[in-house]
Amino acid sequence: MRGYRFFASIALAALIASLTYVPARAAGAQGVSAKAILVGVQVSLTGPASTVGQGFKAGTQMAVDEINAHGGINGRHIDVVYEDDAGTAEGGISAVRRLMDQDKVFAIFGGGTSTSTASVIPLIQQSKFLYYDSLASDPRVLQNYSPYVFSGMTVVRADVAAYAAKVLGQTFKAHTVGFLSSDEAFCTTVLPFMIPRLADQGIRVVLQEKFKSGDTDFTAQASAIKSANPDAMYLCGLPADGGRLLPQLKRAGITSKLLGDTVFGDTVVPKLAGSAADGFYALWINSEQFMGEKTGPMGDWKTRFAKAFPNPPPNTPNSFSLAGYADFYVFAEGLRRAGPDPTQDKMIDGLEHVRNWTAGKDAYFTWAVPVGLPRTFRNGDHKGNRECVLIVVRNGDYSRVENFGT
Amino acid sequence: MNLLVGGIAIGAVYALVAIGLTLIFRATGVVNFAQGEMLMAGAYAYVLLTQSGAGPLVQILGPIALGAVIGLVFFFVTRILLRRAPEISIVIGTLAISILMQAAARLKFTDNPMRAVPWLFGDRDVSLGSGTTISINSVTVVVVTMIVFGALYWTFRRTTYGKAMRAVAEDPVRAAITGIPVNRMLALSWSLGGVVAALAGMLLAPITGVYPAMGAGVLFPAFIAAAMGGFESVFGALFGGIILGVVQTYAVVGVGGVARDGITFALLVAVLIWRPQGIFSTVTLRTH
Amino acid sequence: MTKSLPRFPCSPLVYGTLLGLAAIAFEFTLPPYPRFIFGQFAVLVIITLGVNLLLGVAGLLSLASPAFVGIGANLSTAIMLRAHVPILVSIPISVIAGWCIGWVLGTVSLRLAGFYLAMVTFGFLDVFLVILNEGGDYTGGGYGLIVPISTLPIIGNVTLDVVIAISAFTAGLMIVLVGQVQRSRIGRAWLAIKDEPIAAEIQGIDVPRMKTLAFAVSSALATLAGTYQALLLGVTNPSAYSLNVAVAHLTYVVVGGMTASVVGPVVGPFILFVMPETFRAIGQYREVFYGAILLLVLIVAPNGITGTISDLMTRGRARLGR
Amino acid sequence: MRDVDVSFGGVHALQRFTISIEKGEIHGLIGPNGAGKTTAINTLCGVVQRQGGEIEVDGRIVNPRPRRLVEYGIGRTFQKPAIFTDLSALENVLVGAHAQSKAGLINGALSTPLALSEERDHTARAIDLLRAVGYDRDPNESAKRLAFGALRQIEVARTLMSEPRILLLDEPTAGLTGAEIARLAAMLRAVCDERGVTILLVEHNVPFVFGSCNTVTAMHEGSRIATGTPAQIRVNEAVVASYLGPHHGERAAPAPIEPEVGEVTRILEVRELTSGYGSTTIIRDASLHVGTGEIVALLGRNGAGKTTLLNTILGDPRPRGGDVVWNGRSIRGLSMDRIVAAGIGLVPQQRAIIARQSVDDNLQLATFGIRLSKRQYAERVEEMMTRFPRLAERRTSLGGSLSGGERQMLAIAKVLMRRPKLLLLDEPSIGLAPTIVDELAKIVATLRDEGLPVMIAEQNVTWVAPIARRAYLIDGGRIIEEGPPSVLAESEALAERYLGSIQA
Repeated sequence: MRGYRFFASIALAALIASLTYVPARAAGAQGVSAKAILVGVQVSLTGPASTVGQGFKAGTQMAVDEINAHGGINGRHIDVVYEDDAGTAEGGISAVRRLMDQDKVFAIFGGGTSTSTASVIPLIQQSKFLYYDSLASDPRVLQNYSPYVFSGMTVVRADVAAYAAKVLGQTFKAHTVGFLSSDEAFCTTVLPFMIPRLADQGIRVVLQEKFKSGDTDFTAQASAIKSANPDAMYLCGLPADGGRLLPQLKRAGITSKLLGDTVFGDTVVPKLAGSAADGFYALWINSEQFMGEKTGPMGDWKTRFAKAFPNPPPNTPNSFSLAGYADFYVFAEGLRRAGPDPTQDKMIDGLEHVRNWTAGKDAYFTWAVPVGLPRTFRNGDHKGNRECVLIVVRNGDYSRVENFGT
Repeated sequence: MNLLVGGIAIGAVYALVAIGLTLIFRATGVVNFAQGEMLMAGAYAYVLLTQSGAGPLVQILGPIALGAVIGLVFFFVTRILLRRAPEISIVIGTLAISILMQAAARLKFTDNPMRAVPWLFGDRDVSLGSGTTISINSVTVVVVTMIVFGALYWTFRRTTYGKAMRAVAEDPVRAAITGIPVNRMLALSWSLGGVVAALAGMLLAPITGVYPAMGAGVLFPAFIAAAMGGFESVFGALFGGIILGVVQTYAVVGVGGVARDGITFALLVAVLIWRPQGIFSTVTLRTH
Repeated sequence: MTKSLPRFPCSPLVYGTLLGLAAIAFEFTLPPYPRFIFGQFAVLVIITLGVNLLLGVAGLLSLASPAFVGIGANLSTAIMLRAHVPILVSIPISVIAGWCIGWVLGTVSLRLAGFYLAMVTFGFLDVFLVILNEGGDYTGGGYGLIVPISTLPIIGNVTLDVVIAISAFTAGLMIVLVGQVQRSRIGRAWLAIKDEPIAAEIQGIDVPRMKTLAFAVSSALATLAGTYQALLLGVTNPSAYSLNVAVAHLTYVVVGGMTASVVGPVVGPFILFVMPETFRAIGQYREVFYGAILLLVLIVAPNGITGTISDLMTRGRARLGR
Repeated sequence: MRDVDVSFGGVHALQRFTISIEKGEIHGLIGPNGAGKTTAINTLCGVVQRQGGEIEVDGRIVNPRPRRLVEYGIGRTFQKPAIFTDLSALENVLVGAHAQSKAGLINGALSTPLALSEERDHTARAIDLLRAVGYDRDPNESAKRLAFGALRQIEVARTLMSEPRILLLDEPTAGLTGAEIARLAAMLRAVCDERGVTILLVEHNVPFVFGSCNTVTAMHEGSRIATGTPAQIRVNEAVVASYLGPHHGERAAPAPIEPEVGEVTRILEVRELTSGYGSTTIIRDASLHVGTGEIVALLGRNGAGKTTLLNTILGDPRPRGGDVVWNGRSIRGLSMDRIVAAGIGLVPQQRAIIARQSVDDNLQLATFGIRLSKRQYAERVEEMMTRFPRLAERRTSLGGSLSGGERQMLAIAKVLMRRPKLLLLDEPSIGLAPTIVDELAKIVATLRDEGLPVMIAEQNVTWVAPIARRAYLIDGGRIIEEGPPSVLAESEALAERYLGSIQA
């Protein structure tokens, strides 16, 4: 019977092969050789989040090349392997398993989206494998604490909520606030944290409107906001949503002050919304200065980036390149502190002694451009960055709001 | 008030895509799952032309020409290459092309939406009295959709080519016996569908921005609008699109933004089960 | 191209278990990462068997297969989390639920044909994804649920290798059982409905009941695969059940060959999932690779790989005048 | 069936149709094309809804639904054999036993003893049946590429598998060769005698019906005109008239319009043409020609291949062998619209006009691709209106709303709009009242006098014979006789061809 002869032959081959299998012995700390350390990077190179991944990879590679150009760490050269997770859950898990089991990297430097990062955390905790997440702001990354998981540039939802509440209360001096957020997970998780913080300041939430990410028509939500007429609005969604939302709100004649989530802190919003974005506030966590600025460290960084990548991938450098660059230095600092023959535990201990640290301002990585916000890790608290920067759109792009009491 | 206009505007875009679907289905019997990607191609052509500073006429005619060419490519694939394949394989063929087009666009332009300036009039708004303003683009969308519908209605009623296409749609064998070159008519139907899709792309671009998955989002509501016309009547597709746009907008107010898809699906099942041959079409459903 | 029912020395259950055990043996020859890929491949084979049964055998085009995978994954995980029961309880419940929902969706298929059915199932998937995102803590909001570590009576707690073994065993068993069904009286009835519905009805085949049965079986298989996928991935994120996944399932069936043989549903996922996974160079161009190979197969070999092979063999045999 | 009425949108397919079939007999049902034979079978099976009358099986009044036919013990075959191409021959037949077997999903999957035993004896029975119907190939061979004859055998075997008490056959001899027909007749006789199955045989091949049936019913235009033994029906006046045309023989033919034409130059020549559909060959080595200014008749009973021959000339289906020469140039393989543009106009049996557009639109579409000035176009339309006055009144109404006669006129007008150099008519007289048929004859004759050669494929001999200059007789896809129409029409050979020889 043709069908079964096909499978019988496979079964036979399998039985013979299984007798010859000898598991390979892992030699010394995985991923460490005499002259090099292999670091794995999980990143979303394909799928809807490809811009995030491409930008992050460029920034990370820039930092790696700079470190290797200056003699690497503790005499070892840094090798990097990138595994694409396509921005999905199963993609993330496959990428992480490939890094751990096949590429046999020393540790993982994570640049996936919220979806692909949150889904690998249970696997990381089970495998007790060092995972330094730079971008994903999902609460479940650090929810049940594990010594193996660190969170770099990104500010967790609770801190974003606290920060936003402070801006709404003290800067905008609003008494009534409205929410307009998409169905994305990172939006639905920030509101529950923010409402108590607003209540502490005696601010009433008068409106909670929702929309589906990718919607094109907000006339309904705009009219609801107009009738509720809150003093200020907190907006959350993907950058593209922001670009579509702002013109329609402006057209509906909404006068309340608008504050956007950290994800809205992206050049796409002013570019897409055009003049309607003027006066729109958002939170920025990627670096001291906003990307748009030409002077200071940001200016140097951009020229270096241009030199390093004559023809960069489309839409880069972007905010995710900054994150990749700054956080890889923090990761490298952890590696350096792990000493001449590094193990994951030594690196964890090293990272947990990093206090208020920014590459370029420290003693060792003097050549780095100090663009990142300072990172601090402690045993039991692996949230590297709590600070946000308030930015506002002035004639076409964001810029930092200077005199703002943190 | 502007709720209604907003609803009509987005409904008009659904209608345009639905008209494209109907044009192609009734002549060729193929449901084009890649109609959204045709729309996306038209939108990208429009944005690139506006950015490259081409004259206003080229900005409009360029995407339309591209739409016509893409329509012919689809005709070539489904009619010549997939000649022997059963109907299901042709439907899956259009799905395959839609993946290819989306993936290619993502590689070239990534997913960051590009900004598109509305036709000719730029970003100005129009006040409708009582203080509410709507974007000039919404007006253009509705006006252009009406013009397209009028033009199609006139061609199919008056011109010989229009009548010939209707004859092929009714029965390719009878049309052939009458002396009508069937393949040329099918190619014309496909490229006309491409043109309408490109037009819809140009009109949707300023509303949503231009990104690879922009077409897919509009495809499902357009299916429903076309189903209301039984995939036979262009008028049914137009009217179906407008109704859907308005109902969705008010549903969002009533029930909340996210229920939009649930409602759209409920409408689809209602239409298909209750009147498979569509509410407006007089002809019984072409048996598959 | 199907043969008459082969004379079995023993019940197909024995054959199925044999093939399943062989699959497990094969699993342990693989280093960790390829073993994980093999696990995912086994899950995909079960799904493709179901989709091929619906599309290749009963001739019904549905885009709802990922929804049932999602139902399997989320329901079994939710039951385990809520009722603290091991997988031996949660998986059967989910599969029965999948069967019933499949039956209901099947009744819709009675009134619709061809692409209309594809559109309604497309809508069903859309609504399922909305429910998943809005499910609050029943479905873990936008992220899905984290699958708890479950235990089995003899084997102890269910590690990754155990899950892969179970998936591989079930895949082997299902290949045989589905193959049997497709060659049995029920299978012939489905093929009859696909080719000449009126003639089939006149032979006394209850066409509506057969169609809903095809939907139910296909959905149950997808749901079962969903429960395994949840255990395999450890999380039930909605991104694993999107429309692209539905198109991927169709691609496996079309490339494998829409015939009643069981070789197609194994060959399809192997070429389209395992091969791209092994040579990573594709990376960015994975989606383009999918679209291109699907279109190529549709044009060059309309009835897929197994279909073309069996055609070549019959033509060859005819020429030999056997 | 008693007083059954069936109508489709104005067309009365069956009018108070009554037929009673005795147990254990082979009952033939004959009648010219369009008499409603197939509709009768479809109504009996519930595939078509009837508007009146009742159906009684074994004394029980029933309202048959296709799915419950098996309960009444009724099985049927189709005009085009309905074969499940994904299954092998044996499996096709096994499907016939679906209603009798019970092995469900679980039994099937696990091949339980119940399933296996059922399969074993069904398979045995199926193989016997295949042998009985004369199927001699490998039963496990896929049914996809088998010849027409084999498909017919499989279908009959499958129907017999469900052990019906009544077997309905819908034109089983269509597409079969002489030898296959003989074997079919023997098999039917055996099935009826040995297995006691009552058979209703609907068939065009009248000689075959007379040869193998106990009683025969003849019907015409939806109602029964005669029932009796084959011998009685063979000579029954009404039956012969329904086939050969009203008052055959002694009808005073209008003055034979015999134009004195010099040597005829051949405008269309068909040389050893072979053609067919799918795996079956219908036309075998047919040769004929049409000269300028002459009317040629192509006579033959239904199913003899007339329509296939005309369609092959038009290019759909493509000819497989031989050649079609138009004005000395081969047009074999050209696409249909190119052949139409070359000047060959066909008025097909039905499907001639665009139903959902007006008469004017139909005429306009007919001139597609021809450069005509406004004046020339208006001239031609006027010409059609004078030639077909009935159309003039209905210019704006939709094609679908026209009567049978008006549709035929419009169809011919459409072809004439293109100024064809040859007019082909495919059984134009079907469903037309005799007065209109005469009008049609006059129109065709005037066209011929204006120099337009016409070939008429027709079963109804009487109106064609007087105006045709030459005639061919086609049977079984072959041209078997050629000569002056009057000689052919009178000769017994023609009646014999149609109705078979008169048994002693």
